[in-house]
Amino acid sequence: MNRVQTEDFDINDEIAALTEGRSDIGAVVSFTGLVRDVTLTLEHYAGMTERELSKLEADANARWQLQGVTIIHRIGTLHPADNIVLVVTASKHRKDAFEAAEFLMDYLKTRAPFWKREGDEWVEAKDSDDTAAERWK
Amino acid sequence: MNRVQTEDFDINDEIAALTEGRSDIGAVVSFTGLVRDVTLTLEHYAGMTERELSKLEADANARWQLQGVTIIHRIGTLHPADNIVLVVTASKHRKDAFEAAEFLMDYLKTRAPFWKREGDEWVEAKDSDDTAAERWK
Amino acid sequence: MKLLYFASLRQKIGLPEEDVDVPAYVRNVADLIDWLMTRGPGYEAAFENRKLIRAAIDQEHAKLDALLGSPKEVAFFPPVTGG
Amino acid sequence: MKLLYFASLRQKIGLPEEDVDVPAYVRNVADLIDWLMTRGPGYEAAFENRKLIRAAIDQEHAKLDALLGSPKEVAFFPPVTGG
Repeated sequence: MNRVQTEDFDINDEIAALTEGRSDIGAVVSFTGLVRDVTLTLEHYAGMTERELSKLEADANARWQLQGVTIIHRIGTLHPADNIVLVVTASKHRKDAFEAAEFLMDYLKTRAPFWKREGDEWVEAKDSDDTAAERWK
Repeated sequence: MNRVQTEDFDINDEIAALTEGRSDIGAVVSFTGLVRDVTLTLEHYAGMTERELSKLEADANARWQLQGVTIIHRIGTLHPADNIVLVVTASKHRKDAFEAAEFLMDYLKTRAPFWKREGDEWVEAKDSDDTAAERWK
Repeated sequence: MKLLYFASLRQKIGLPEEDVDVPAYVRNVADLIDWLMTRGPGYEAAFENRKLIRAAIDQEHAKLDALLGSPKEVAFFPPVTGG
Repeated sequence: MKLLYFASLRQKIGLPEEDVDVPAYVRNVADLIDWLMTRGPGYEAAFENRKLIRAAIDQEHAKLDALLGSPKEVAFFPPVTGG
Protein backbone atom coordinates (compact mmCIF):
# COMPACT_ATOMS: atom_id res chain seq x y z
CA MET A 1 0.00 0.00 0.00
CA ASN A 2 1.33 3.46 -0.77
CA ARG A 3 0.01 6.98 -0.23
CA VAL A 4 1.04 10.58 -0.82
CA GLN A 5 -0.59 12.95 1.65
CA THR A 6 -0.27 16.28 3.41
CA GLU A 7 -1.43 14.91 6.80
CA ASP A 8 0.83 13.20 9.31
CA PHE A 9 0.82 9.41 9.67
CA ASP A 10 0.59 7.17 12.74
CA ILE A 11 3.19 4.40 12.91
CA ASN A 12 1.17 2.17 15.27
CA ASP A 13 -1.84 2.37 12.96
CA GLU A 14 0.24 1.54 9.90
CA ILE A 15 1.93 -1.43 11.57
CA ALA A 16 -1.47 -2.67 12.84
CA ALA A 17 -2.87 -2.42 9.30
CA LEU A 18 -0.19 -4.88 8.14
CA THR A 19 -0.18 -7.25 11.11
CA GLU A 20 -3.67 -7.35 12.61
CA GLY A 21 -5.45 -10.68 12.50
CA ARG A 22 -2.41 -12.62 11.29
CA SER A 23 0.13 -14.75 13.10
CA ASP A 24 2.53 -15.44 10.22
CA ILE A 25 4.60 -12.26 10.71
CA GLY A 26 7.76 -12.53 12.79
CA ALA A 27 9.44 -9.22 11.97
CA VAL A 28 8.26 -5.68 11.32
CA VAL A 29 10.67 -2.89 10.39
CA SER A 30 9.61 0.73 10.23
CA PHE A 31 11.66 3.60 8.87
CA THR A 32 10.60 7.15 9.60
CA GLY A 33 12.32 10.11 7.94
CA LEU A 34 12.01 13.39 9.84
CA VAL A 35 12.73 17.04 9.08
CA ARG A 36 15.90 18.26 10.77
CA ASP A 37 16.22 21.88 11.95
CA VAL A 38 14.68 23.58 8.88
CA THR A 39 11.29 24.21 7.32
CA LEU A 40 10.81 22.33 4.07
CA THR A 41 8.26 22.43 1.31
CA LEU A 42 7.83 19.21 -0.64
CA GLU A 43 6.39 19.03 -4.11
CA HIS A 44 5.97 15.98 -6.31
CA TYR A 45 4.94 14.84 -9.77
CA ALA A 46 1.40 13.60 -9.12
CA GLY A 47 0.73 10.46 -11.11
CA MET A 48 4.35 9.51 -11.66
CA THR A 49 4.94 9.36 -7.90
CA GLU A 50 2.20 6.78 -7.36
CA ARG A 51 3.53 4.72 -10.29
CA GLU A 52 7.07 4.81 -8.91
CA LEU A 53 5.96 3.89 -5.38
CA SER A 54 3.89 0.96 -6.73
CA LYS A 55 6.90 -0.20 -8.73
CA LEU A 56 9.12 -0.01 -5.63
CA GLU A 57 6.62 -2.13 -3.72
CA ALA A 58 6.47 -4.69 -6.54
CA ASP A 59 10.29 -4.78 -6.76
CA ALA A 60 10.61 -5.34 -3.01
CA ASN A 61 7.99 -8.10 -3.09
CA ALA A 62 9.84 -9.80 -5.95
CA ARG A 63 13.20 -9.69 -4.14
CA TRP A 64 12.22 -10.53 -0.57
CA GLN A 65 9.66 -12.69 1.15
CA LEU A 66 7.32 -10.05 2.53
CA GLN A 67 3.94 -10.26 4.21
CA GLY A 68 3.27 -6.57 3.70
CA VAL A 69 4.75 -3.24 2.60
CA THR A 70 3.57 0.31 3.31
CA ILE A 71 5.05 3.51 1.90
CA ILE A 72 3.66 6.91 2.91
CA HIS A 73 5.23 10.19 1.76
CA ARG A 74 4.08 13.61 2.89
CA ILE A 75 3.97 16.72 0.70
CA GLY A 76 3.44 20.40 1.48
CA THR A 77 5.18 22.46 4.15
CA LEU A 78 6.85 20.59 6.98
CA HIS A 79 8.56 21.94 10.09
CA PRO A 80 11.49 20.75 12.22
CA ALA A 81 10.84 17.30 13.74
CA ASP A 82 7.85 16.66 11.44
CA ASN A 83 7.56 13.26 9.82
CA ILE A 84 8.33 13.18 6.07
CA VAL A 85 8.24 9.56 5.03
CA LEU A 86 7.29 6.18 6.45
CA VAL A 87 8.25 2.74 5.17
CA VAL A 88 6.98 -0.39 6.94
CA THR A 89 7.92 -3.93 5.95
CA ALA A 90 6.52 -7.11 7.48
CA SER A 91 8.05 -10.55 6.98
CA LYS A 92 8.54 -13.94 8.55
CA HIS A 93 12.22 -13.19 9.06
CA ARG A 94 14.11 -10.12 10.17
CA LYS A 95 16.64 -10.18 7.33
CA ASP A 96 13.93 -9.79 4.69
CA ALA A 97 12.18 -7.03 6.62
CA PHE A 98 15.40 -5.06 7.19
CA GLU A 99 16.79 -5.40 3.67
CA ALA A 100 13.50 -4.57 1.98
CA ALA A 101 13.07 -1.44 4.11
CA GLU A 102 16.59 -0.24 3.26
CA PHE A 103 16.08 -0.99 -0.41
CA LEU A 104 12.79 0.91 -0.46
CA MET A 105 14.34 3.97 1.17
CA ASP A 106 17.41 3.94 -1.10
CA TYR A 107 15.28 3.68 -4.22
CA LEU A 108 12.67 6.14 -3.01
CA LYS A 109 15.48 8.67 -2.48
CA THR A 110 16.73 8.30 -6.04
CA ARG A 111 13.64 7.45 -8.14
CA ALA A 112 10.44 8.83 -6.59
CA PRO A 113 9.74 12.31 -8.03
CA PHE A 114 9.71 14.46 -4.88
CA TRP A 115 11.63 17.70 -4.46
CA LYS A 116 12.41 19.58 -1.27
CA ARG A 117 12.62 23.36 -1.06
CA GLU A 118 14.08 25.15 1.93
CA GLY A 119 12.77 28.72 1.72
CA ASP A 120 13.69 29.80 -1.84
CA GLU A 121 16.45 27.22 -2.25
CA TRP A 122 15.87 23.81 -3.77
CA VAL A 123 17.66 21.10 -1.81
CA GLU A 124 20.41 19.45 -3.89
CA ALA A 125 20.49 15.71 -4.43
CA LYS A 126 23.27 13.84 -2.64
CA ASP A 127 25.76 11.57 -4.39
CA SER A 128 25.63 9.32 -1.32
CA ASP A 129 22.02 8.51 -2.17
CA ASP A 130 23.03 7.33 -5.65
CA THR A 131 25.80 5.22 -4.13
CA ALA A 132 23.36 3.70 -1.63
CA ALA A 133 20.93 2.79 -4.42
CA GLU A 134 23.70 1.26 -6.55
CA ARG A 135 24.28 -1.60 -4.12
CA TRP A 136 20.91 -3.20 -4.94
CA LYS A 137 21.69 -3.64 -8.64
CA MET B 1 17.55 2.78 27.37
CA ASN B 2 16.75 -0.89 27.83
CA ARG B 3 14.06 -2.79 29.70
CA VAL B 4 12.95 -6.36 30.34
CA GLN B 5 9.25 -6.59 31.08
CA THR B 6 6.20 -8.85 30.95
CA GLU B 7 3.89 -6.08 29.64
CA ASP B 8 3.51 -5.15 26.01
CA PHE B 9 5.21 -2.02 24.62
CA ASP B 10 3.90 0.83 22.48
CA ILE B 11 6.04 1.71 19.46
CA ASN B 12 4.72 5.27 19.12
CA ASP B 13 5.49 5.97 22.77
CA GLU B 14 8.99 4.56 22.47
CA ILE B 15 9.76 6.56 19.32
CA ALA B 16 8.34 9.70 20.95
CA ALA B 17 10.55 9.13 24.00
CA LEU B 18 13.62 9.31 21.72
CA THR B 19 12.52 12.12 19.42
CA GLU B 20 10.28 14.49 21.36
CA GLY B 21 11.56 18.02 21.76
CA ARG B 22 14.50 17.57 19.38
CA SER B 23 15.01 18.48 15.75
CA ASP B 24 18.40 16.86 15.15
CA ILE B 25 17.00 13.42 14.25
CA GLY B 26 16.49 12.63 10.58
CA ALA B 27 15.93 8.89 10.72
CA VAL B 28 14.20 6.49 13.11
CA VAL B 29 14.24 2.74 12.57
CA SER B 30 12.11 0.37 14.64
CA PHE B 31 12.33 -3.39 14.64
CA THR B 32 9.55 -5.42 16.22
CA GLY B 33 9.84 -9.16 16.68
CA LEU B 34 6.53 -11.01 16.97
CA VAL B 35 5.43 -14.51 17.95
CA ARG B 36 4.44 -16.62 14.95
CA ASP B 37 1.73 -19.27 15.23
CA VAL B 38 2.78 -20.77 18.59
CA THR B 39 2.60 -19.97 22.29
CA LEU B 40 6.01 -19.25 23.78
CA THR B 41 7.33 -18.86 27.29
CA LEU B 42 10.42 -16.71 27.64
CA GLU B 43 12.81 -16.87 30.55
CA HIS B 44 16.02 -14.94 31.07
CA TYR B 45 19.03 -14.56 33.34
CA ALA B 46 18.03 -11.52 35.40
CA GLY B 47 21.04 -9.32 35.98
CA MET B 48 23.13 -10.66 33.11
CA THR B 49 20.42 -9.67 30.63
CA GLU B 50 20.49 -6.04 31.68
CA ARG B 51 24.30 -6.02 31.52
CA GLU B 52 24.29 -7.52 28.01
CA LEU B 53 21.64 -5.12 26.75
CA SER B 54 23.57 -2.15 28.16
CA LYS B 55 26.73 -3.43 26.46
CA LEU B 56 24.88 -3.78 23.16
CA GLU B 57 23.71 -0.19 23.46
CA ALA B 58 27.22 1.03 24.24
CA ASP B 59 28.65 -0.98 21.31
CA ALA B 60 26.07 0.47 18.91
CA ASN B 61 26.76 4.00 20.14
CA ALA B 62 30.49 3.46 19.65
CA ARG B 63 30.08 2.19 16.08
CA TRP B 64 27.39 4.49 14.70
CA GLN B 65 26.37 8.09 15.13
CA LEU B 66 23.16 7.67 17.11
CA GLN B 67 20.88 10.14 18.83
CA GLY B 68 19.11 7.41 20.78
CA VAL B 69 18.69 3.67 21.24
CA THR B 70 15.88 1.71 22.91
CA ILE B 71 15.78 -2.05 23.50
CA ILE B 72 12.76 -3.69 25.14
CA HIS B 73 12.45 -7.45 25.54
CA ARG B 74 9.41 -9.18 26.95
CA ILE B 75 9.46 -12.28 29.18
CA GLY B 76 6.73 -14.66 30.35
CA THR B 77 4.10 -16.37 28.24
CA LEU B 78 3.37 -14.87 24.83
CA HIS B 79 0.75 -15.86 22.28
CA PRO B 80 0.60 -15.80 18.46
CA ALA B 81 1.01 -12.26 17.08
CA ASP B 82 2.21 -10.91 20.44
CA ASN B 83 5.20 -8.57 20.45
CA ILE B 84 8.44 -10.09 21.78
CA VAL B 85 11.15 -7.51 21.25
CA LEU B 86 11.51 -3.89 20.18
CA VAL B 87 14.63 -2.09 19.01
CA VAL B 88 14.46 1.60 18.09
CA THR B 89 17.41 3.59 16.75
CA ALA B 90 17.44 7.33 16.05
CA SER B 91 20.12 9.07 14.03
CA LYS B 92 20.82 11.99 11.75
CA HIS B 93 21.19 9.64 8.80
CA ARG B 94 19.30 6.56 7.70
CA LYS B 95 22.37 4.37 7.17
CA ASP B 96 23.39 4.65 10.82
CA ALA B 97 19.86 4.02 12.07
CA PHE B 98 19.39 0.94 9.85
CA GLU B 99 22.79 -0.63 10.49
CA ALA B 100 22.65 -0.07 14.25
CA ALA B 101 19.18 -1.66 14.47
CA GLU B 102 20.33 -4.72 12.50
CA PHE B 103 23.48 -5.02 14.60
CA LEU B 104 21.46 -4.81 17.82
CA MET B 105 19.06 -7.53 16.71
CA ASP B 106 21.84 -9.83 15.47
CA TYR B 107 23.78 -9.48 18.72
CA LEU B 108 20.71 -9.68 20.91
CA LYS B 109 19.84 -12.98 19.22
CA THR B 110 23.25 -14.46 19.99
CA ARG B 111 24.37 -12.81 23.26
CA ALA B 112 21.40 -11.74 25.41
CA PRO B 113 20.50 -14.57 27.83
CA PHE B 114 16.88 -15.26 26.88
CA TRP B 115 15.44 -18.71 26.18
CA LYS B 116 12.18 -19.60 24.48
CA ARG B 117 10.10 -22.63 25.39
CA GLU B 118 7.24 -23.90 23.24
CA GLY B 119 5.13 -26.08 25.50
CA ASP B 120 7.66 -28.52 27.00
CA GLU B 121 10.21 -28.09 24.23
CA TRP B 122 13.02 -25.56 24.39
CA VAL B 123 13.47 -23.75 21.10
CA GLU B 124 16.83 -24.54 19.50
CA ALA B 125 19.26 -21.81 18.52
CA LYS B 126 19.71 -21.23 14.79
CA ASP B 127 23.06 -21.30 13.03
CA SER B 128 21.78 -18.50 10.79
CA ASP B 129 21.74 -16.20 13.85
CA ASP B 130 25.42 -16.90 14.50
CA THR B 131 26.20 -16.23 10.85
CA ALA B 132 24.26 -12.96 10.98
CA ALA B 133 26.17 -11.82 14.07
CA GLU B 134 29.55 -12.75 12.50
CA ARG B 135 29.30 -10.01 9.88
CA TRP B 136 29.71 -7.24 12.45
CA LYS B 137 33.13 -8.48 13.62
CA MET C 1 3.31 17.52 -27.06
CA LYS C 2 2.61 18.26 -23.40
CA LEU C 3 5.67 19.26 -21.37
CA LEU C 4 5.84 19.46 -17.58
CA TYR C 5 8.52 21.18 -15.50
CA PHE C 6 9.18 20.60 -11.82
CA ALA C 7 11.11 22.21 -8.96
CA SER C 8 14.03 24.43 -10.02
CA LEU C 9 13.30 23.83 -13.71
CA ARG C 10 9.75 25.11 -13.32
CA GLN C 11 11.06 28.21 -11.56
CA LYS C 12 13.67 28.96 -14.22
CA ILE C 13 11.29 28.38 -17.14
CA GLY C 14 8.47 30.17 -15.31
CA LEU C 15 5.81 27.61 -16.29
CA PRO C 16 4.55 24.38 -14.72
CA GLU C 17 3.54 23.00 -18.11
CA GLU C 18 2.91 23.90 -21.72
CA ASP C 19 1.82 22.39 -25.03
CA VAL C 20 4.38 22.61 -27.81
CA ASP C 21 4.70 21.62 -31.46
CA VAL C 22 8.17 20.23 -31.84
CA PRO C 23 10.08 20.21 -35.13
CA ALA C 24 10.44 16.93 -36.97
CA TYR C 25 14.16 16.52 -36.13
CA VAL C 26 13.34 16.10 -32.43
CA ARG C 27 13.54 12.32 -31.97
CA ASN C 28 14.88 11.76 -28.46
CA VAL C 29 15.03 13.53 -25.10
CA ALA C 30 18.35 15.22 -25.85
CA ASP C 31 16.96 16.62 -29.14
CA LEU C 32 14.01 18.02 -27.23
CA ILE C 33 16.30 19.71 -24.72
CA ASP C 34 18.40 21.20 -27.55
CA TRP C 35 15.29 22.61 -29.17
CA LEU C 36 13.84 23.94 -25.90
CA MET C 37 17.10 25.78 -25.19
CA THR C 38 16.56 27.86 -28.35
CA ARG C 39 13.31 29.21 -26.88
CA GLY C 40 14.74 31.80 -24.52
CA PRO C 41 17.03 32.56 -21.56
CA GLY C 42 14.74 30.84 -19.02
CA TYR C 43 15.01 27.59 -20.93
CA GLU C 44 18.73 28.09 -21.42
CA ALA C 45 19.22 28.51 -17.66
CA ALA C 46 16.99 25.54 -16.87
CA PHE C 47 18.78 23.10 -19.17
CA GLU C 48 22.31 24.52 -18.89
CA ASN C 49 23.80 21.71 -16.79
CA ARG C 50 22.64 18.55 -18.49
CA LYS C 51 24.05 16.36 -15.70
CA LEU C 52 21.39 17.78 -13.42
CA ILE C 53 18.46 17.20 -15.79
CA ARG C 54 16.19 14.20 -15.38
CA ALA C 55 13.35 13.36 -17.76
CA ALA C 56 10.29 11.14 -17.78
CA ILE C 57 8.27 10.06 -20.81
CA ASP C 58 4.66 9.30 -19.86
CA GLN C 59 5.67 9.19 -16.18
CA GLU C 60 8.51 6.71 -16.67
CA HIS C 61 12.14 7.69 -16.07
CA ALA C 62 13.86 8.21 -19.45
CA LYS C 63 17.51 8.71 -20.39
CA LEU C 64 18.70 11.50 -22.68
CA ASP C 65 18.95 9.10 -25.63
CA ALA C 66 15.45 7.65 -25.10
CA LEU C 67 13.23 7.98 -28.19
CA LEU C 68 10.19 10.14 -27.58
CA GLY C 69 7.67 8.22 -29.71
CA SER C 70 4.23 9.84 -29.40
CA PRO C 71 4.01 10.56 -25.71
CA LYS C 72 1.08 12.04 -23.82
CA GLU C 73 3.51 13.99 -21.66
CA VAL C 74 7.23 14.57 -21.20
CA ALA C 75 8.48 15.90 -17.86
CA PHE C 76 11.77 17.55 -16.94
CA PHE C 77 13.07 17.93 -13.42
CA PRO C 78 16.25 18.03 -11.32
CA PRO C 79 17.49 14.93 -9.44
CA VAL C 80 14.87 13.95 -6.88
CA THR C 81 15.28 14.85 -3.21
CA GLY C 82 12.38 13.19 -1.40
CA GLY C 83 12.50 10.68 1.43
CA MET D 1 30.72 -21.28 44.61
CA LYS D 2 27.24 -20.34 43.47
CA LEU D 3 26.08 -22.09 40.30
CA LEU D 4 23.04 -21.15 38.19
CA TYR D 5 21.35 -23.27 35.56
CA PHE D 6 18.95 -22.01 32.91
CA ALA D 7 16.46 -23.40 30.41
CA SER D 8 17.05 -27.04 29.36
CA LEU D 9 20.04 -27.33 31.71
CA ARG D 10 17.95 -26.34 34.69
CA GLN D 11 15.33 -28.93 33.72
CA LYS D 12 17.87 -31.72 33.30
CA ILE D 13 19.71 -30.93 36.54
CA GLY D 14 16.45 -30.25 38.35
CA LEU D 15 17.71 -27.16 40.16
CA PRO D 16 17.79 -23.44 39.27
CA GLU D 17 20.87 -22.88 41.45
CA GLU D 18 23.05 -24.41 44.13
CA ASP D 19 26.09 -23.68 46.25
CA VAL D 20 28.98 -26.09 45.80
CA ASP D 21 32.47 -26.62 47.15
CA VAL D 22 34.61 -27.46 44.16
CA PRO D 23 37.82 -29.51 44.39
CA ALA D 24 41.13 -27.70 44.02
CA TYR D 25 41.88 -29.08 40.54
CA VAL D 26 38.90 -27.15 39.08
CA ARG D 27 40.58 -24.12 37.48
CA ASN D 28 38.53 -23.29 34.40
CA VAL D 29 34.98 -23.69 33.05
CA ALA D 30 35.74 -27.04 31.37
CA ASP D 31 37.15 -28.45 34.65
CA LEU D 32 33.99 -27.37 36.41
CA ILE D 33 31.84 -29.14 33.83
CA ASP D 34 33.96 -32.31 34.14
CA TRP D 35 33.50 -32.28 37.88
CA LEU D 36 29.75 -31.53 37.71
CA MET D 37 29.26 -34.49 35.36
CA THR D 38 30.48 -36.83 38.12
CA ARG D 39 27.60 -35.71 40.33
CA GLY D 40 24.81 -37.79 38.78
CA PRO D 41 22.82 -38.66 35.66
CA GLY D 42 20.98 -35.28 35.57
CA TYR D 43 24.31 -33.45 35.35
CA GLU D 44 25.60 -35.96 32.83
CA ALA D 45 22.58 -35.40 30.60
CA ALA D 46 22.80 -31.62 31.00
CA PHE D 47 26.47 -31.35 30.02
CA GLU D 48 26.62 -34.25 27.53
CA ASN D 49 26.91 -32.17 24.36
CA ARG D 50 29.53 -29.61 25.17
CA LYS D 51 28.94 -27.74 21.90
CA LEU D 52 25.57 -26.73 23.24
CA ILE D 53 26.81 -25.47 26.61
CA ARG D 54 27.33 -21.77 27.22
CA ALA D 55 28.77 -20.36 30.44
CA ALA D 56 28.98 -17.00 32.18
CA ILE D 57 31.30 -16.04 35.01
CA ASP D 58 29.82 -13.23 37.10
CA GLN D 59 27.30 -12.49 34.35
CA GLU D 60 29.90 -12.21 31.57
CA HIS D 61 30.05 -14.71 28.70
CA ALA D 62 32.97 -17.09 29.29
CA LYS D 63 34.60 -19.72 27.07
CA LEU D 64 35.31 -23.26 28.25
CA ASP D 65 38.96 -22.43 28.86
CA ALA D 66 38.21 -19.27 30.87
CA LEU D 67 39.77 -19.35 34.35
CA LEU D 68 37.20 -19.23 37.11
CA GLY D 69 39.12 -17.08 39.60
CA SER D 70 36.93 -16.44 42.66
CA PRO D 71 33.57 -15.72 41.11
CA LYS D 72 30.36 -14.75 42.89
CA GLU D 73 28.41 -16.90 40.45
CA VAL D 74 28.92 -19.17 37.47
CA ALA D 75 25.98 -19.82 35.15
CA PHE D 76 25.41 -22.58 32.60
CA PHE D 77 22.83 -22.46 29.84
CA PRO D 78 22.14 -23.56 26.25
CA PRO D 79 22.69 -21.17 23.29
CA VAL D 80 20.35 -18.21 23.70
CA THR D 81 17.10 -17.99 21.73
CA GLY D 82 15.64 -14.58 22.53
CA GLY D 83 14.77 -11.79 20.17
